[in-house]
Amino acid sequence: MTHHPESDGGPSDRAAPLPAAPLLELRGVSRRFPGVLALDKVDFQLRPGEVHVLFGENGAGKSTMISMIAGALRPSEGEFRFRGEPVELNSVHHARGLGISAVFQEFSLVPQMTVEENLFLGAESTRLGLLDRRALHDRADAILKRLGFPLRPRDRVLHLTRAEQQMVEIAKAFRSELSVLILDEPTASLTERETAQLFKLIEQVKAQGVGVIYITHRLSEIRRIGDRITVLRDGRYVATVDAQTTPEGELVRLMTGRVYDELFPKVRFKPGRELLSVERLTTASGSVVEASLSVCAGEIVGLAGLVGSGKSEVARACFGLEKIAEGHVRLKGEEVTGQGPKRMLKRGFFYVPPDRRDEGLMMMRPVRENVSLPSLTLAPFGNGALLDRRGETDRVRRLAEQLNLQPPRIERAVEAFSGGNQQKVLLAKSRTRPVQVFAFDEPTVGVDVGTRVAIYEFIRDLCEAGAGILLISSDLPEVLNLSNRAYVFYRGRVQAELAGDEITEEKVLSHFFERDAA
Amino acid sequence: MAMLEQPTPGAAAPSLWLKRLFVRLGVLPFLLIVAVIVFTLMSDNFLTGRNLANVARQSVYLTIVSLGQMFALLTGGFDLSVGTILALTSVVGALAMAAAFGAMPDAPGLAIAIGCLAGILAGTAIGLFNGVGVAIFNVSPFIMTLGMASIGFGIALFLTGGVPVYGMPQEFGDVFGFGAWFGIDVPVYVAALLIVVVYLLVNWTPLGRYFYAVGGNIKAARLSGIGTRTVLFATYVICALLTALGGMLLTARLDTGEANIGASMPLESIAACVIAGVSLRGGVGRVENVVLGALFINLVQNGMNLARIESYLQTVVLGVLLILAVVADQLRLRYIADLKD
Amino acid sequence: MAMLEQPTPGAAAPSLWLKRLFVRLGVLPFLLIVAVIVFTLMSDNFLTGRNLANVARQSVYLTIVSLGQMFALLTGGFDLSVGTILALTSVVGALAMAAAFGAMPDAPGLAIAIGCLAGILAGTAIGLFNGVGVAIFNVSPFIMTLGMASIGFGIALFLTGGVPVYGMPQEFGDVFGFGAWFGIDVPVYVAALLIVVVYLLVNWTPLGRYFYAVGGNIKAARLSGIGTRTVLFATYVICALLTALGGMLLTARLDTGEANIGASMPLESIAACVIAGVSLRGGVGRVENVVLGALFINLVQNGMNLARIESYLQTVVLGVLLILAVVADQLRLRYIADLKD
Amino acid sequence: ADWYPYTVESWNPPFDMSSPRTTVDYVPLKKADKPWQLCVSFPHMKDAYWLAVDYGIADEAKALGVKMHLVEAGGYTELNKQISQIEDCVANGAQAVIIGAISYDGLNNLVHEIHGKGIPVIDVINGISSKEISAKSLVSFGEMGAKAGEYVAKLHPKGSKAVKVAWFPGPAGAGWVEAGNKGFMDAVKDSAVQVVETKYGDTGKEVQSKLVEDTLQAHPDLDYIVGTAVTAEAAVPVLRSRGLSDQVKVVSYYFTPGVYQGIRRGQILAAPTDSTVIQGRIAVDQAVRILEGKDYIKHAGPKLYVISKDNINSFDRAAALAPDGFTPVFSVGE
Ligand SMILES: Nc1ncnc2c1ncn2[C@@H]1O[C@H](COP(=O)(O)OP(=O)(O)OP(=O)(O)O)[C@@H](O)[C@H]1O
Ligand SMILES: Nc1ncnc2c1ncn2[C@@H]1O[C@H](COP(=O)(O)OP(=O)(O)OP(=O)(O)O)[C@@H](O)[C@H]1O
Ligand SMILES: [Mg+2]
Ligand SMILES: [Mg+2]
Repeated sequence: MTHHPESDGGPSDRAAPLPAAPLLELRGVSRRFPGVLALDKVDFQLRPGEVHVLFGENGAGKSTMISMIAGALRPSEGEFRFRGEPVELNSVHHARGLGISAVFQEFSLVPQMTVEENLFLGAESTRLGLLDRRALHDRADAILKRLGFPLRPRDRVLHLTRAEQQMVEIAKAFRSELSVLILDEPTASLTERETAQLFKLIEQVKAQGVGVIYITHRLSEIRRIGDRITVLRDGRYVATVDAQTTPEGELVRLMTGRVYDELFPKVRFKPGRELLSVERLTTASGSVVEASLSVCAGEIVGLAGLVGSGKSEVARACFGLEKIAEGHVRLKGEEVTGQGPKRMLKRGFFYVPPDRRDEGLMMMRPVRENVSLPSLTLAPFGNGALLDRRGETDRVRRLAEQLNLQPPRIERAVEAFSGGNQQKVLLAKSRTRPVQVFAFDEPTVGVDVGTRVAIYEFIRDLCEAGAGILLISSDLPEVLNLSNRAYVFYRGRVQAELAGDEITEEKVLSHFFERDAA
Repeated sequence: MAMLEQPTPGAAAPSLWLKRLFVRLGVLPFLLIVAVIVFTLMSDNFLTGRNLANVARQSVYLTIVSLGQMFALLTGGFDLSVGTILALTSVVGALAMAAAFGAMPDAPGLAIAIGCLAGILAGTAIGLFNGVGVAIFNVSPFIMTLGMASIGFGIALFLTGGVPVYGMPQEFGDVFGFGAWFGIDVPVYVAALLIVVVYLLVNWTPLGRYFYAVGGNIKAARLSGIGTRTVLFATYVICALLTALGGMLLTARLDTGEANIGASMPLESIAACVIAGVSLRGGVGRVENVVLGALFINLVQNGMNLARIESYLQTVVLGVLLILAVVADQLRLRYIADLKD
Repeated sequence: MAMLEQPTPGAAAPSLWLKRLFVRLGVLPFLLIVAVIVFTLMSDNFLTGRNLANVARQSVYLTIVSLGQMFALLTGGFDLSVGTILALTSVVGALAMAAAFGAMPDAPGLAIAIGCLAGILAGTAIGLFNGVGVAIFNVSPFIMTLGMASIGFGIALFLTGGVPVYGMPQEFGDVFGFGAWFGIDVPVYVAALLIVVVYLLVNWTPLGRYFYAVGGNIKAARLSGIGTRTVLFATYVICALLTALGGMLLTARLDTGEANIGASMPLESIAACVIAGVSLRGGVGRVENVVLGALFINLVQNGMNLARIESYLQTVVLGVLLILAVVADQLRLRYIADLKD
Repeated sequence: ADWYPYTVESWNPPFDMSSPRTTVDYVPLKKADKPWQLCVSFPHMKDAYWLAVDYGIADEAKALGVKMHLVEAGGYTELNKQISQIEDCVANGAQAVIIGAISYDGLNNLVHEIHGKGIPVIDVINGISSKEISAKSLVSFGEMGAKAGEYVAKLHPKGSKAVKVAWFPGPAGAGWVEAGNKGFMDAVKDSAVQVVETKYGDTGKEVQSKLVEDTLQAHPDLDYIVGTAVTAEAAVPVLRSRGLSDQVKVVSYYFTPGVYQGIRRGQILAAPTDSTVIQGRIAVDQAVRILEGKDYIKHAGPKLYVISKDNINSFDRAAALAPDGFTPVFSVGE
């Protein structure tokens, strides 16, 4: 990783108010992973009743830091103080005992278990040593009601979408008496409505004097709920600043050491012939109903909607991942309804899934193999019969540079990279073969600002190079700023189609809920 | 399985209703019924009280071992040493019992107690090693248990020189091997008891859930504050303990300590679990189905013997049935999906 | 394994250098060296060209089967039917060859060709069924291959009644069983050839990658446009084909068709793969290590025989070594991470 | 051609291998009065030895006109399964049970139960320690081992030049193996025979062949390989390939078609036979006699004799081996 000589002042605390004694304090905490110094002598203070945002690039060490606070990781060196007392947080169980509970970036859910079982995993209430099932069920209901999440306690987690799983993970953190609440990118795959709910909850616990550590890459959120921000870079402490007063540009500079003029690049759309056309499509599972949409060359088409609105499913159905009950999918005018991924790729359609762990990457394999996987029969990766290992390595290296993979080690197993960098690997896969139509489902889940810019530019270049792009995102600004046409989904139906200047927050949101009112 | 506990209301067509039942109960009950019908038609002696008692008793040993095996599978492992555990338990138990009996011929009860204790300890010891290897040194369960199987078998041979151990008090076999109350054999009572205990442990205690959690997603389990090493360790100890109990029952049945029993147990017990829907990837499985699985295998073997199916054909048929059972279970998974909407 | 292909330059302390070698080569080469030293000290006859040739040849059969087994493991499955495939290949091959030879005693070459073809087809047929079961009906590989093992064995016994099949042309054994060029046995050449072929297939063809992909993350593989069913199907056919080839070589060695061979092959071949670092969860494993793994197991057995270690003790020692090998490999995984930068 | 009268030994008092023997000509019944239902249980039906027993039993059952059903446990590690199978047989209405036991003591309880039901149990080939056996048709495998041992010992009596022998009894722990082992060891105790190696191993040919190879490596100056029929068969090609066929002689301690072929070709020196087929026949005859309350020999077993190339062409092959092309018969009269 590159080191930046200019230092940004020590732990100068520019946020004056509430001199309350820190609830939690880290002093010179370091954490070394085999080969990496993930966290380097970091100081950190959390006051009761504040939302303290952790901000930093992918791989900066945020998750590592909170994992240690949550007792999931042991520090290599350094001291923890809880309510002034030095503590050894030597297990999650122990941390829980102190009221420290966390929403982990990569979730702590057991797919085969039900929502209810997951909620109380490790803290089951018992009577005479036996599980008190009724109590557990009632408490589960209570929590879900309180949080207002539309989850059925007895569904199995593996049947839930990533968004729904995120809600379970959040509910899990709220189950017990809280003193410190840690949220590691909780909104990564949530939409407006759930996010709003979550923030209400955060306000509540704040009021009860709970200290909240909040990790996000979304600047807008920092404004909405942050009190103070601690910036990390390359595992080092950079600064702690006030959330309300510090301008975004300043934050980004602190985080990256560089200056970005624009988060969202200007895209020069020049819509050409229709590449993808979907006609009255209905999936067998009913997650999409009579949806029609089209994507032309040289444009970015946004898909917005609530969780479960089917915006993913429509793309999945096109790509042959969902069973289609009725309707047509045409690619460059040819009927391709119900064809599988293999044929779709051949025809130049590429779908980038939202959940990199579940559907995207082989976690235990090297970056190189993951990236080249879709195109092993094509140059430069091979000649159809044999592989070209050198060609492969060179091309993957180049893609890694383009997307600024950190650390740039393409032979390392994917699981050893931070979330955002895993996302880059996932995107790189789509650049290994000629593609006319891309469908990006949540392309910037858990990606830092710098990388976001990179990804947006990546998408822009594709578009301006004449590709048609379907951008499915729960992050509304993304859709607003990047697409020249947008469809809003509601209960599996296309609720509205907006173009150009019509694509404004009010208009889109209005279609999000409309029928609720009715 | 989302719907198992809460069937969605609404006009359920009989076929749908059957589907539901199928989904809730799994394929085994149906297969069992079919098997019973078929064999009853093929042999008059099959559906007789004493033959069913027969089957029940014959199933005891595989059932108990399969219950143990289930724990290993739930956590995403195996136990290939169950065969050796049976053998070692049998040999050590018999040696100790015979010795004790020889020392005090007038206290058979005490001798039996000592023998059983010794045997069960010996068997469980193997489980301890397995547990340490898997939980502490994270050796792959396959190799760990395979290695211990080899080691334990060597020891059993050492102790006996390969010849059966006899000299246990007659009462041991009379009670635990062939005893019966109200026409039901003692081993069956023991098995029933163990089944209940395991059922409670798995479904009604936190520890029980932790087996599923560790098998389902060990990282998540750790992040949820579960002592995964402890759970893994417990897994193999419990598996060995159950198997050892089965081993003593078997010894009572054989009336001798044998180093050469149980060779086919590892695969048979895993098979019993898998056709019962226990996933080899961990995290999925139900006690009651495992019992049915073991029962099914024994029932089929018994039925084929009574139907006088010649033994080469029997191996073929058994293979076919194993596969069919799982194919049928695939259908079930489809239906589950259907019933979700 | 990150660094395997691209050692980072820089001043490497000797210990570090050794570590790196350790990481690059894995633990097996070291274990092999140790084993060789120990056994050389224990027996004068061990480190003789004659005996090493002997070991090489004995290893051939397990090596070939392990290569096949590796494919199954890479995709996250098993093949428990390799033993049966050996037996069936041997029996069918021998029967066909004997028949052909009987029909035309003056064309042994043709008889051999026919026999080998028949045997290999029979063996591969089992693989076809496995493939269909696993790929099309997604039956768990464990049950599918276990079931086929049972079925195939029944058939093999049915064909022979367990009696060896005699009457193959002398030349068959003389060439493929005991023939030698330049002091190296023919089976070794065949094995070497197969190793090279498999190495190329796995490391230098798209299909090779697809095995890792399917085992690594089958959903991701599917989204990347890989025909996962085809790959799974290919897996079990290739495994069976390799095993069948091994089976014919073994038949040549034994000079008879035998239904009673290969019983220990399934577990032994999986063990060979696992100590070679192949993951039972799929997606991880390297051809060259598997070869070493098979070699190691045979070398140890041969060494212990030469060192006149008593049979009972041998089982114990083998078990211990298996476990140690894997424990040692755990160390390696730590080092790998260290060497990352 | 009838197989009887056949000279067998009879032990009195019965069921004790050490009691005095008398030689009698065994003559079976011509026909059974009723088509009795016999159940036969084997350890396995995977080799030529048990195939011969099967032949004897099936052929005699046909001759006597009784029903026979045969079950096999699948191997010497399957004692539990054998018990289940016999229970199933009885549940299925067997009127007499003929058992080739997996374990010497492990079936006693079962025998007790069956005996209690008034069903006669005949012990064939392997031996059962229970006193409630109705009849035995067997010779101990110990004596087979002994015969093989004596044969070698006679060639190399005490005082003559010492010879190195490698001994391959079979799978460790199996009853017949341990018996054979004891018999062999005792037989060669005071002679010039020096047993340099005892190698247990499964009777799969590939296993035995490996053991033989390694033993040859360990003892380049080996004189004899003595062991199971499988060992002998496996040794032949190995020795040929190493050009040791003349130096190292092969002896098996029981008799199979492979051994027969080997002896004829001079590749195997000798092997004792226990007239396997006859034991099967006698067992059936005993069963029927007991069921019909006729008097019978409680404990009979053919006289052991060693077959070498001297008598290989003269001896009664049909008494030792199943005819070529005989395939297992699992039931008769159904
Ligand atoms: N298990 C691990 N093994 C090796 N390195 C690791 C491991 N976990 C994290 N790292 C490294 O530690 C550094 C910090 O990772 P961490 O996940 O804390 O970053 P992050 O700030 O959470 O990034 P993101 O915003 O993408 O989640 C990264 O360089 C990462 O590669
Ligand atoms: N693997 C699955 N099993 C069962 N149901 C699923 C699965 N995946 C998606 N669904 C259901 O399909 C519907 C749409 O899924 P999804 O939530 O991805 O839609 P979406 O509009 O893409 O939402 P988002 O993309 O924000 O998660 C949801 O109701 C979800 O519960
Ligand atoms: Mg993170
Ligand atoms: Mg989605």
